[in-house]
Amino acid sequence: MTTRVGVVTFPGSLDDRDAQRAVRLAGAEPVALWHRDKDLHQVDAVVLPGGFSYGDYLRAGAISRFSPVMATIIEQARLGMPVLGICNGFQVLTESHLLPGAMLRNNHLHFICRDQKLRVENATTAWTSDYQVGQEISVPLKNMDGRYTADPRTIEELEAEGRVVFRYVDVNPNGSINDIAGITNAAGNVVGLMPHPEHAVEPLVGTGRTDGLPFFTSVLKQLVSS
Amino acid sequence: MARVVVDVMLKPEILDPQGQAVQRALPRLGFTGIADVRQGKRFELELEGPVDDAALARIREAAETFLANTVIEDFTVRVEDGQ
Amino acid sequence: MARVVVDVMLKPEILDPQGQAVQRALPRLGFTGIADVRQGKRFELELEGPVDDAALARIREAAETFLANTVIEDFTVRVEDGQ
Amino acid sequence: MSLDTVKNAEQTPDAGQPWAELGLKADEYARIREILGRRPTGAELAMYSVMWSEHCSYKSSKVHLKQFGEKAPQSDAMLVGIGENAGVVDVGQGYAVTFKVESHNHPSYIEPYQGAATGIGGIVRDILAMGARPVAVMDPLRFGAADHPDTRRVLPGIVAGIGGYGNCLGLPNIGGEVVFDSCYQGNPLVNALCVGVMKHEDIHLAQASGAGNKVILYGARTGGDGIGGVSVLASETFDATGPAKRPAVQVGDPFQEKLLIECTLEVFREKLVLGIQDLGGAGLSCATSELASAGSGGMRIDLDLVPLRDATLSPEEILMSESQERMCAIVEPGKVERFLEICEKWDVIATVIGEVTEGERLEIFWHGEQVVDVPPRTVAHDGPVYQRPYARPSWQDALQADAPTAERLARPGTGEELKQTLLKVAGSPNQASKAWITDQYDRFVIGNTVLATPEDSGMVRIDEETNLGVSVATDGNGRYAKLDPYAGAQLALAEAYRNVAASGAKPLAVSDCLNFGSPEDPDVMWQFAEATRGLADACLVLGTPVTGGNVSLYNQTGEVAIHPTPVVAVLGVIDDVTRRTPIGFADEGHHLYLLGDTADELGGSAWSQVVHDHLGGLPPKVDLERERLLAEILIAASRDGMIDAAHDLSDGGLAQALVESCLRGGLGARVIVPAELDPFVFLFSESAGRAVVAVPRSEELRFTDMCGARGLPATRIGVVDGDALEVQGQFTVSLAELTEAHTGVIEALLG
Ligand SMILES: Nc1ncnc2c1ncn2[C@@H]1O[C@H](COP(=O)(O)OP(=O)(O)O)[C@@H](O)[C@H]1O
Ligand SMILES: [Mg+2]
Repeated sequence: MTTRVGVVTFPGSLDDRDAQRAVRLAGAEPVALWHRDKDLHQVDAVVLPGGFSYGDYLRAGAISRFSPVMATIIEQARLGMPVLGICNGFQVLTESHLLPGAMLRNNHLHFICRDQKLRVENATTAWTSDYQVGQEISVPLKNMDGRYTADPRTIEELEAEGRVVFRYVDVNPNGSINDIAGITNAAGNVVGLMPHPEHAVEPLVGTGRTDGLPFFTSVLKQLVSS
Repeated sequence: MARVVVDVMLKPEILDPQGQAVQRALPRLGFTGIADVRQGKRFELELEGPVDDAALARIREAAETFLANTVIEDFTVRVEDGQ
Repeated sequence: MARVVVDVMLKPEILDPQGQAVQRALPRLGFTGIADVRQGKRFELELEGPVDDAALARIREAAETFLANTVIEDFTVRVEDGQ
Repeated sequence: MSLDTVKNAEQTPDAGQPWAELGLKADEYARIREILGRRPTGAELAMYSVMWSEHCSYKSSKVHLKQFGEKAPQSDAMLVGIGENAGVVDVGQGYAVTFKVESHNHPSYIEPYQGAATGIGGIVRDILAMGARPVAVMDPLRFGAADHPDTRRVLPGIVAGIGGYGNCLGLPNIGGEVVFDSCYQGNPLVNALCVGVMKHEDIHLAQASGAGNKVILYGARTGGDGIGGVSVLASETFDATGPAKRPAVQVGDPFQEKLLIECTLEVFREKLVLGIQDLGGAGLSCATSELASAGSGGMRIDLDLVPLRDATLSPEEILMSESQERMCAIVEPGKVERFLEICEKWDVIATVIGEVTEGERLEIFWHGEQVVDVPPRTVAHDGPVYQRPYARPSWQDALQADAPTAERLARPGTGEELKQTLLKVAGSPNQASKAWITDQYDRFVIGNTVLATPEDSGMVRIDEETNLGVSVATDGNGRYAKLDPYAGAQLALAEAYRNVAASGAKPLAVSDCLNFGSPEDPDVMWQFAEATRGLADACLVLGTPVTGGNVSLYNQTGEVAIHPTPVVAVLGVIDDVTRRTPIGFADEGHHLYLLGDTADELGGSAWSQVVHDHLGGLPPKVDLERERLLAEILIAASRDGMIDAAHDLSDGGLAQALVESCLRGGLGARVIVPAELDPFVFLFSESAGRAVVAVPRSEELRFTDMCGARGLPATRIGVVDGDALEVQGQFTVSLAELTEAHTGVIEALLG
């Protein structure tokens, strides 16, 4: 049986088709999920894609967080279903409190699109087991509100529990606390990050690297073995 | 130190996509009875000196030329009391 | 119709790059004597019904759960007078 | 004020009307009365005035633009030609591509962010209206002097607006231009290009036919945006001193546009649409009159049904409103319900506002009374046509005589001087890296971007299975065009054509945006006539038809016009994008070849501007047959894997090309000046029809044989090597020094 990975489309999602392509290239079956539909259609895992859901109006992710599909995803995530939030998806995850903290406007106040180097800090999550701790990867980054922040206690907790999954290397592109690029929940099934691994899955397009593919193969392995 | 607040709102005839998005979302979240929402900016300025007429005039000028884009926005300047 | 204003500002301990950018620009434009600038959001809500305690309580809830992200932001709700 | 109905107009023939304020001339107003056999109603006057404005009617440019049709080269690729929202080109495998470049100059000066943002929004709807999915955007930009205080206001706003809108739509920005020149001080140019892809059978046209079919307006509500904007903004010189006529600014809502795109593509997929038109300049006036005019029957519209954002709008204002993010579709009655359902799914407001009628009139009603009753063609297509007088400017000879010869402008003589010149040019705002700007644009979204900034062309994959792709480049050099508008337009085309070919794609078609001063000035009109003639002649030789474009006139402050600035976009096709050629030198040991001939051609050059602030002489010679041969060689070499990198030579000459290719690939080069050339001319001449390529040693023989057999000069000038650019016997400059000079320049000025 093939593994089914759902990719949610909110109004204004942009990288949903890219996420579907990445899922397919990793060998799983991408399933399109619609924001108004509570039903997850028997998917084994969910990707919340990048983009500007609801135009990022109010705050990035603030409006989509209340969509019907999110109610089910929040429920399932608490029960252990792997959920990956990329960029806007990460913002949705913090807004829905599946992940702690919040995202602020980049400290330079501009949208930034660049090839970003990251260090893998945690290779035990559902989405990172195909990486090695300490491994450096490069994936595209593109956002306006990517500066991760949280209160000092939360940061301490994240650091102490090894829940910072990725850190920016060489350049901190937005002023994120502790160079944090991505984090996980305590159970390790929910991961959010600002850079876009789904844009680094083919040698031809984007930055011409495939450093992002292990995200999608990781979850596949985890689901097959569980 | 004294605080002056500059509120900047889109002119009424100008489209406010953000306010509209909020307005459309509210009923979905169960908040009804809200006929219109406009979203603007609020600047809190802490002055070094006293908030006298001269200071307010300068802030009004800053609002006019810089904080607000008067092609599409209106602004109001007021001294925050009780802070 | 009655208007309720919700002001949303970043918590004081959170770095506010927008406010800082404004603050840095002001002296360049000749506006001195401003020690600090914070930039936030202002929402103007037009209510269909009267602004009674129940309505205000609902708006406070909407602000708490939706208009502000209380992880990073504080808000105040007030009835706009004289409109 | 009471409603000015058709009946009222008949009964009060002598009522005074503000035709002059609306930008109409006395004879134009008389002509409207003649067409209608009575005075127009207020609503009719609004429609005619806006549709007969320069912006919508092309009244000054029409007679010259005709050449693009008359001289159009024979091309099997053209599926839809000039006249529709955008031209459509066959790129094989059943795919069709549509692309167009348009201007949003004046609005962007008044309100940089919103002006530029809505410029992107408008061109994207044009492409969408053809039936295509928009897949990429580009933004050719011109600003005043880089160090002028107003550039600090205008540039960041424009860039943020283009990024803010395009990023939110999810369209990769794959290229564009940034040019600084004080001639654009009060008239920045914001041109925007969009490319869309569809299958042949998906092509849609703007026409309304079949009596009883419904007219559906969908998208944003109509507000008071930009009322009079088209006629006031585009028809008259912008007066920098007074905001007297400053109209309401159009504000964009990219989120709404994203929904509009998805919703429109879905109604196309279900074949629910007979005809479609986007609402851009002139809003409903334009959409209804153009749809009706291109169709078979008439049209009846009930304006009361138009969803409004501002309930106080008058019928005239509703007709003229330029509220963004709206479209108008013609739908059979039986399909209306499904159409509305899909709109609801995407949270898009959709309303039936009228229907196609048997008659031949466009009839519009308000509160049950008829306010418009016109033959639609007279509004949409029978606008005035001017034969504006033109004459070669009296100063043209003196300008051309002022050539940048070695006697008149000091040239670098020593190696050290050459090195300093190279660093100065590479670090000048026009030649410096544009990363600070382009990094504010998403170039990755959709996941099909094969090449983007700072490559020679933007390239996107359009089929994931077959790797079919398209490539687009835009170019325009106002300095060349000022020296010789005929040659300048041809050089713009040649450069864009060369850029597309350098990346490995075969150039197929052209779109252009002609940015000029006031057509009422015979000097400017001559520039316009020469540029169009040059472009049409060159398209004929290169076999690339003009498929559409845009004219922007009145780009001047007072008496002073901008440089004539024809911006030319070339679209090419590549069968297999894995064969693309990037600009970067990425492999040590590859030999560098200079293709083409180098002469002492420095008129209008980057060097003359940067070092001497000089503009005079003649631009580089145009040799279109050579351009064609060069392109053929570049395409063949890419297809057969003979070259690993290619960069066309343009502003800044070989020196600049080497700097860019070294920095892009992260490797240096050792270069030898050919014996017959002066080192300065070798490095800085801007002779056209040239490119530098990196050839793997294993391919060298095959490559030089091919060039030899086809008669293209190919001179071995060096090798990719090390971490410095060395011009033997002259100077060595490290990549670190080059990076230092070439990057950070724009942010230092504006950041
Ligand atoms: N405004 C812009 N938006 C996007 N890309 C741009 C913009 N300006 C320049 N670029 C890109 O930067 C690169 C260098 O530009 P330019 O030197 O004008 O190229 P060329 O000389 O090959 O025409 C090109 O890839 C171009 O597409
Ligand atoms: Mg080029």
